[in-house]
Amino acid sequence: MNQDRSHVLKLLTVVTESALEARMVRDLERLGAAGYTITNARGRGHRGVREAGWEVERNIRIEVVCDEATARRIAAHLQTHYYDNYAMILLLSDVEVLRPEKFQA
Amino acid sequence: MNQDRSHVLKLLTVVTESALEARMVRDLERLGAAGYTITNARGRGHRGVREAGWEVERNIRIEVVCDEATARRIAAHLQTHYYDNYAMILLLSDVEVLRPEKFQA
Amino acid sequence: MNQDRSHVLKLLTVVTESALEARMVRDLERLGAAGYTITNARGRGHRGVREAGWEVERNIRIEVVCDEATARRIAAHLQTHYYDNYAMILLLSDVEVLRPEKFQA
Amino acid sequence: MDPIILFFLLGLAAGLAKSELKLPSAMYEFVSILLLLSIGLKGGVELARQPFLALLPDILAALALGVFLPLVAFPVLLLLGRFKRADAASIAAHYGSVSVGTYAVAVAWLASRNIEFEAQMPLLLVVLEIPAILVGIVLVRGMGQQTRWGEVAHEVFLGKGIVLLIGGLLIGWLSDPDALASIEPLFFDLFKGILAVFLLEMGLITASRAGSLRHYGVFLIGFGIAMPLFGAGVGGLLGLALGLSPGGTMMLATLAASASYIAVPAAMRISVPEANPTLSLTASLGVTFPFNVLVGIPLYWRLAEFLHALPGGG
Amino acid sequence: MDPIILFFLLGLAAGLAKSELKLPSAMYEFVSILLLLSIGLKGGVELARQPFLALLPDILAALALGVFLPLVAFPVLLLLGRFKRADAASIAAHYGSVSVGTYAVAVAWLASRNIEFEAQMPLLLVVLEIPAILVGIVLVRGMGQQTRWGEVAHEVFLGKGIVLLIGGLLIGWLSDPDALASIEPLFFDLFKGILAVFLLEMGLITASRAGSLRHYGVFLIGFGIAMPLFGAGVGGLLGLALGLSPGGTMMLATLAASASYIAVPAAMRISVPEANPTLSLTASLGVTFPFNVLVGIPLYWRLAEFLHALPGGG
Amino acid sequence: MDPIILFFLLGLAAGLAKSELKLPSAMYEFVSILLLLSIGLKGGVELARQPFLALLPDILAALALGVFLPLVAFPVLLLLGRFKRADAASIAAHYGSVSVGTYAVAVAWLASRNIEFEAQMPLLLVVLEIPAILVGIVLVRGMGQQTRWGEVAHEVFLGKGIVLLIGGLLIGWLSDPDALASIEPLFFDLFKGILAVFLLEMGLITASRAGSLRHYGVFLIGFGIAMPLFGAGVGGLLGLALGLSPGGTMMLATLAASASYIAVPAAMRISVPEANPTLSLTASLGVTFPFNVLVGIPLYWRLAEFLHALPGGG
Ligand SMILES: Nc1ncnc2c1ncn2[C@@H]1O[C@H](COP(=O)(O)O)[C@@H](O)[C@H]1O
Ligand SMILES: Nc1ncnc2c1ncn2[C@@H]1O[C@H](COP(=O)(O)O)[C@@H](O)[C@H]1O
Ligand SMILES: Nc1ncnc2c1ncn2[C@@H]1O[C@H](COP(=O)(O)O)[C@@H](O)[C@H]1O
Ligand code: NA
Ligand code: NA
Ligand code: NA
Repeated sequence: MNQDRSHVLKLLTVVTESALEARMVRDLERLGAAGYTITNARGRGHRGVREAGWEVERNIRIEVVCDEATARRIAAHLQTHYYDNYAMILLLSDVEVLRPEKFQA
Repeated sequence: MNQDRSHVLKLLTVVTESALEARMVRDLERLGAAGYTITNARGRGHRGVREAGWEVERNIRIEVVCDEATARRIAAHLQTHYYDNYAMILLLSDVEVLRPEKFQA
Repeated sequence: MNQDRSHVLKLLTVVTESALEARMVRDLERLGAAGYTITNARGRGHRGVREAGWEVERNIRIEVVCDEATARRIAAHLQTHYYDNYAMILLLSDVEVLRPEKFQA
Repeated sequence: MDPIILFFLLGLAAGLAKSELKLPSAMYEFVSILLLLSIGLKGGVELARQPFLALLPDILAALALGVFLPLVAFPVLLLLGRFKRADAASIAAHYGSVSVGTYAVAVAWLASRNIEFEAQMPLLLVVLEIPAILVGIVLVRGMGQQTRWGEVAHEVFLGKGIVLLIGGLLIGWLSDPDALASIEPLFFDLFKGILAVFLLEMGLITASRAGSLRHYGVFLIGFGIAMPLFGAGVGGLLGLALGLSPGGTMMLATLAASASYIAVPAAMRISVPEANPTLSLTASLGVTFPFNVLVGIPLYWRLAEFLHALPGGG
Repeated sequence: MDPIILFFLLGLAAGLAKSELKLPSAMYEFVSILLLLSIGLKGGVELARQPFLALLPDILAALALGVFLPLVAFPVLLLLGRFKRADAASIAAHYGSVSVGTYAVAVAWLASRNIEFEAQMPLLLVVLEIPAILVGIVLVRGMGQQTRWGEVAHEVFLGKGIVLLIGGLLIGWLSDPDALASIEPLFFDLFKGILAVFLLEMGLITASRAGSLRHYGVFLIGFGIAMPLFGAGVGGLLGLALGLSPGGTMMLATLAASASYIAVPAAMRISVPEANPTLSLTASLGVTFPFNVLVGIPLYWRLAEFLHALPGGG
Repeated sequence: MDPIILFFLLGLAAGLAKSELKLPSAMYEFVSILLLLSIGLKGGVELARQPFLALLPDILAALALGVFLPLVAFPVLLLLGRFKRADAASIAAHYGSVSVGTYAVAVAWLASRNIEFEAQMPLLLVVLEIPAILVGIVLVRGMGQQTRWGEVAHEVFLGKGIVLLIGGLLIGWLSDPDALASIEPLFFDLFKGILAVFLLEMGLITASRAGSLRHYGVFLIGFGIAMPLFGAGVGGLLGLALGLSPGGTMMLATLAASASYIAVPAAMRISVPEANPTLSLTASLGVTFPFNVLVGIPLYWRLAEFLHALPGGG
């Protein structure tokens, strides 16, 4: 695991409504993500408290590791299609990965 | 989503005892966090193994995205009030966000 | 919480099969991690969809905060022993911590 | 008092007092899945005993009811309530559809009084879930191609609630009655206990809406009480017209009075995302559900009795 | 042997053998919620049958017991055990309060022997949960303003356990007895099965404390056995003085002997955070709970029989 | 039709139609834990009634069966199926072991027809789980030191399924029969209802394998049907040879025909990680489980009847 520049990828983290899970998964696949990881979450933001109690008001937290271009393409797509009407935040950061080829679709 | 410096915020991650959830939420609001995301977790640290089995010994993992000053204010508060007596770790890192105005209280 | 260089540690994130949890915990301890945090997760990668439905095909997401040498040692170990035969990804990033002594084994 | 109502009040009180009580979400899902299956099974068992064709008038009437109610609610919300078009349509859709929780409480209410009702009620419950969703979408989007109807149909017919209700109906229908006896301890004997746990959680959920209730004010409260009363009237008259028994008339009134909080929110979130879900859920969960459970159900029984006592009322 | 004890031993053995067996936490919460509600309901049903005022002496006696026990335990822990003040106070609070799991096992034990006990026991269970918590806090903080009593009261009275117990009591009390019959299959018929699953998990939890037990050594083990014996003696005598039946005497002895592992840890975590929760949980869960379940309960019955056989013992 | 089969079909249909229906994983675990404990308990109760030594021949025969089946399957998979050595061994291990879900469906099938079977079946279920795992490992690794047998033993004997089955057996065996009555409502009366919920989830899981089925093609489908038929033949003959009743013969045939999807995948994942789990799970869950549940079980009953009608067939 050397620090060769090519091993640094982007980690895109999305926190959004559980109701969107199926859609998100479809969109991610279509936009070229090689994989994703989802955990259940709860939280608060501009659209109020979203606690894990019942299905309609729960969040999920999605992580996608990919190259910068893909990350920005996905982020732009989500921003256009969901940002206005759904509880959603998008975070982007750098991560170093082992075997970068695993993260190419 | 350009890389304008102003879009880089801090991600504060807290792992602590589930019993503190209500308090944490209150403190975060008071200290100016615009939102937070919580997931259930288990783990091990200096205070031993905390496995998700039953309520008294479970962890939560809280994420707060905010500007650096707020992050440091929250971190300092948690450190003063909880660090000595509770299982807790605090992590701070950089994240790029879409629409930074979403993360202002 | 000043920005003294010595306060920056590594955050190693592993997403892998739940079936490996007991082993991972043992390996982490042996390899010098002072602690870890685990959450349940689901996802998709090269080994297909792993949804949280039933035990055999579920993921966990492990986070370990430690110094760079330990992180690379753990990553190398996991890569050698598990990467070929198990669903697994490894991510490495920088985090600033409060009280770095908490993260030494 | 009826213990299941007290369970609801316990949840409500605990929530309003900001108690630490919280049911794990898996537990909430477990009890709702069992409830949906039980209601479907019960209905299927009864349906197996009668010719299907005889039910057609009832089914058509339910469809008409599900189209009519949101069309009445929509202009009221738009003009009187001054809601945005999408919000008015979404709330209207919630009230045109039905609440399985309210239905279950009504079933338990009648059962504890040994009042019979028609076997087709669970079928009408399913039928009534759907048309209001489509009406709501059309009210916002028109009939145009803007709407991805395929996705809407998927959301509506393959949502958890509908699949479990219809699945239960079919299983009850197709099963050997003797073989069913062996699954009765879980699905029938435990029904009211499970319903009690469900209502405990519903009380907590209702309490969590108190904040938005304060925020969105009196119109929503007024609408959340007036609309079920109007719906109950229409449903009761329709029951009478269909020749239902007093119990059946009361059930149809209750269905018409109830407002969805599972199927419709999910469908609206996908099909009319610009509608604010807080508005409709606050009305449906924060006002109408407790109103129906605490006040409405006994009232609708009085209504059914009154209608059946009318000259020519059956 | 009694199967529920065997379930506890199964959990214990599986845990000690480091088996993969783990119950999902939602399942643990599900069964504890059902147990708490069942105990409350059962108590409420019985209470509805008697005048409330007649219970005042028992309630006052329970309050006194809950104050007395931690005041005895505290100096022992401080002086003999050489614990820090906060730790001694916290452990004392655990032992002054009660364990619902132990109570449930005692209920099942008496039920399987058809031994009656007084209806007010669940009420005393609730009453006994609380005073020791306040005593524990005062022992560390004094009566000063340092303690945010509002927060403490919130933690104590609105914790999950108390809300469900009191809620169950009230529901049982206020419910129409006929209507209650319909929720009995879940809350009463399944009680011992649910308790068995609960004890399986308790066995696993107890096993997970084996490590800290080795670490904190013999004093905790000694205290974890001596203190319940002392508590049982005091509780048994108090039961006799209150004129309770042998069954009721045994239940009060068991309550006094049991140590909290839900309400008190949660309250201490918030109010006396500097106390090390590992110490108190290791004693209460790792020593006293298994001791009471495996050895104590039959013993306390013998004690009750012995006390009632004394001249003038009722 | 039998409702539990319909529950399986409902899950299958919902999954194939990509419905939103999903059971929370805690719910799946809850029902599997209850099933495993129920099966064990039931067996233990029956076993308590007979001398243990009389069972030795049956136990030895089951061990032999569990060694024999994977040794037959392995060369077929290696040579005909052209699988890699590790994959062939892993699939063979799955088919040499047993499926608790299939067993439970067979129990329910016989119960609804009032057909008796021998009390030792749950014990044979446990015994049959294990040898095939060891055979599978030896087929890949040889008997050498490469394998950490300690870890394998831990995985095999302390896995969730075995602990609960054996634990249940022991509890049923050691418990006072009268005391057991009090946990019957949960573990016995609810058995078929719980099994129905379990099969709903199994249908969803089976449906999720449709994709890999298309991918891995016809050999797996053929093997997934032929192997259970072969296994049932061997198991049936063995049952006859052991002098089992027709019901017992059918149960042994079913056990032999069934393929593991819990214990073996977990053990293989740890011991033979280079084997692709998708292959074995697709065969076992995607083909053999539905085949056995829908077609096999009635067939194996016919087989048992046929064998017992043979001259000298008991
Ligand atoms: N500042 C924040 N920090 C961490 N998580 C946030 C923040 N703001 C929002 N979230 C999460 O994102 C979800 C949607 O946010 P929003 O669209 O602002 O309601 C919330 O329910 C939180 O889980
Ligand atoms: N080095 C570490 N890496 C990741 N998580 C940790 C680490 N140390 C502690 N934690 C988490 O933080 C919780 C509290 O830590 P502690 O206060 O050290 O007991 C633990 O239960 C873990 O979930
Ligand atoms: N590109 C990715 N981004 C985020 N998570 C991933 C990615 N690839 C794989 N994962 C996660 O890692 C697990 C194992 O990956 P794999 O070994 O590729 O099957 C998957 O089930 C996902 O949860
Ligand atoms: Na309606
Ligand atoms: Na006590
Ligand atoms: Na087999």
